[in-house]
Amino acid sequence: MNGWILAAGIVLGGGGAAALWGVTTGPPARRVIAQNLTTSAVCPALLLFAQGYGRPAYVDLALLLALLGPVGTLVFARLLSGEPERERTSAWGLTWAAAALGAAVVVALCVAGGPGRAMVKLLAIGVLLIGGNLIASRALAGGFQGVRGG
Amino acid sequence: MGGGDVYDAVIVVALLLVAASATAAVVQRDPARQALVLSFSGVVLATLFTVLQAPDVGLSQLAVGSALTPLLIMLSVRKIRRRGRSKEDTR
Amino acid sequence: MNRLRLWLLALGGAGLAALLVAACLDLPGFGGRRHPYGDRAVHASLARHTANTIASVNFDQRAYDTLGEMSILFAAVLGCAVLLRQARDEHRARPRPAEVARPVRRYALLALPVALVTGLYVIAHGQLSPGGGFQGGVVAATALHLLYLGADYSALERVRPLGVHEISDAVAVCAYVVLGLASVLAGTAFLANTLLPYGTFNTLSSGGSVPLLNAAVGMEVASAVVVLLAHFIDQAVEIEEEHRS
Amino acid sequence: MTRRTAPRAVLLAVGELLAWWVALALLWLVLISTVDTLERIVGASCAALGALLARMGRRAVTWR
Repeated sequence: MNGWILAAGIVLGGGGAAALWGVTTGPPARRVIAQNLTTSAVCPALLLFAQGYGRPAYVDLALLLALLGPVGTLVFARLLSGEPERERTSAWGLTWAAAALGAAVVVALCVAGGPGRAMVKLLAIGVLLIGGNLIASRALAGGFQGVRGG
Repeated sequence: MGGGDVYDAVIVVALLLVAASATAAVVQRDPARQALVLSFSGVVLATLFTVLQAPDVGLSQLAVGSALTPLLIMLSVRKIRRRGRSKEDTR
Repeated sequence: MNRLRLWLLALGGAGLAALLVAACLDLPGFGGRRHPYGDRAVHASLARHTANTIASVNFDQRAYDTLGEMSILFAAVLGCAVLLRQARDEHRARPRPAEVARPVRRYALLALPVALVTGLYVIAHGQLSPGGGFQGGVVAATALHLLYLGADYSALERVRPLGVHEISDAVAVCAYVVLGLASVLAGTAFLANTLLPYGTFNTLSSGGSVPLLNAAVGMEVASAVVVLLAHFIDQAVEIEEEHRS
Repeated sequence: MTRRTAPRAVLLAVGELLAWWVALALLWLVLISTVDTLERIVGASCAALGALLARMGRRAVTWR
């Protein structure tokens, strides 16, 4: 009974379903927030898979997602800002919850993995993930005032 | 849930998510919102590849689907919207 | 008329479904033990000290197909460049510089070098861990465009000279072909991995010509994506049509 | 002795490049699994490239 794979499945299933519901329904501003939360839900799942399958090479996937996920959200925040209605629904509660999930998973994996370069890599991915998501939600909450020319 | 079932259960979860997000992408008509759903389905597809032990393909999907595809789609949407707006001004 | 098309689609779909079901019935079991191609590919990859079998298949056993893939990307970007060029009745309007929140700009300036180094890491370790020229090239190209997201398009244009990227795109494709010709000159087959020593397993210099081909493809994909995005952003942000009054 | 080639400006520029280079070289060391001389050489050159781009990016954004 591989606990890591089970945890990864729960995080993937729960986070993925919630993000899918968020991306497909509701006002555009909230959809972009759901897209932002997809990164902070799936990246810990990928880290757990890397630990569960016993293949440290899979950590590169989580590294790439932690790096490019927020970039994708910045693309939407920048180029979607042409929407007519401008109410700013910034779900800071959800963002902090997602950041906490990422931090918890990274800490658990560091404890399981033990000290060493792999742990530093995990911490780097954690910093990239949480920092990127906070910046992306900051951008969504009005980071691009009046970007007409682009 | 036996020991080996977890690996299959995770594959089923990933498959369901990919199927649901792909359907949502097809159903969605507005290109800007479709780009959002496409970005989500790209990430979930990369997870499915990882679960099926194909990390190289998953890495390609992540590299292209997370930032490049949304950028291309949104730039095209902006170009069409700008042309539309300039047409209304001149009329 | 629409109804006829729907019927045609239904007919074609039904035929396709029937064939698919028939084909799936005698597929080997999912996750079985017998993989004739897999065993041979892994054996050839390990014989040439390439840790990542996919990289060995991509750049060693089927390097000729990768030459095709690379020229497809090259032709696609060439097509986009021709289609999206500035027409006679269009003029370039310099967009107003955008105001971006300070933390977002700082993040973009911070993530820019990190993403570039990560992209180069993915290219360099193509034959060791998952990754390779294609994936790393896209990451490196996306890194450059953090400047457009973090600041505005004029900042990106200052950092990214378009001519250099077009030339490096062509140079990379030629480098790939020249590497192939090198083995022809040495008397073996085109793109055969017999020239360079295979090095010790699981190190950066292992795999003979695989890392070199990886680097050539990485450079080609990075500059091709930069050129592609340059033409898309030009059209979306700068080029405007003359207003026919 | 224009503003850009004053010794202080050159020192600042070299300092910034060096700081970025050290940070990115450390990042490279963290990313790779086995460390040997060739990895260090490739890592050092990639970190130098990254440092150059970081500086060009900062100057491109702040130059108005």
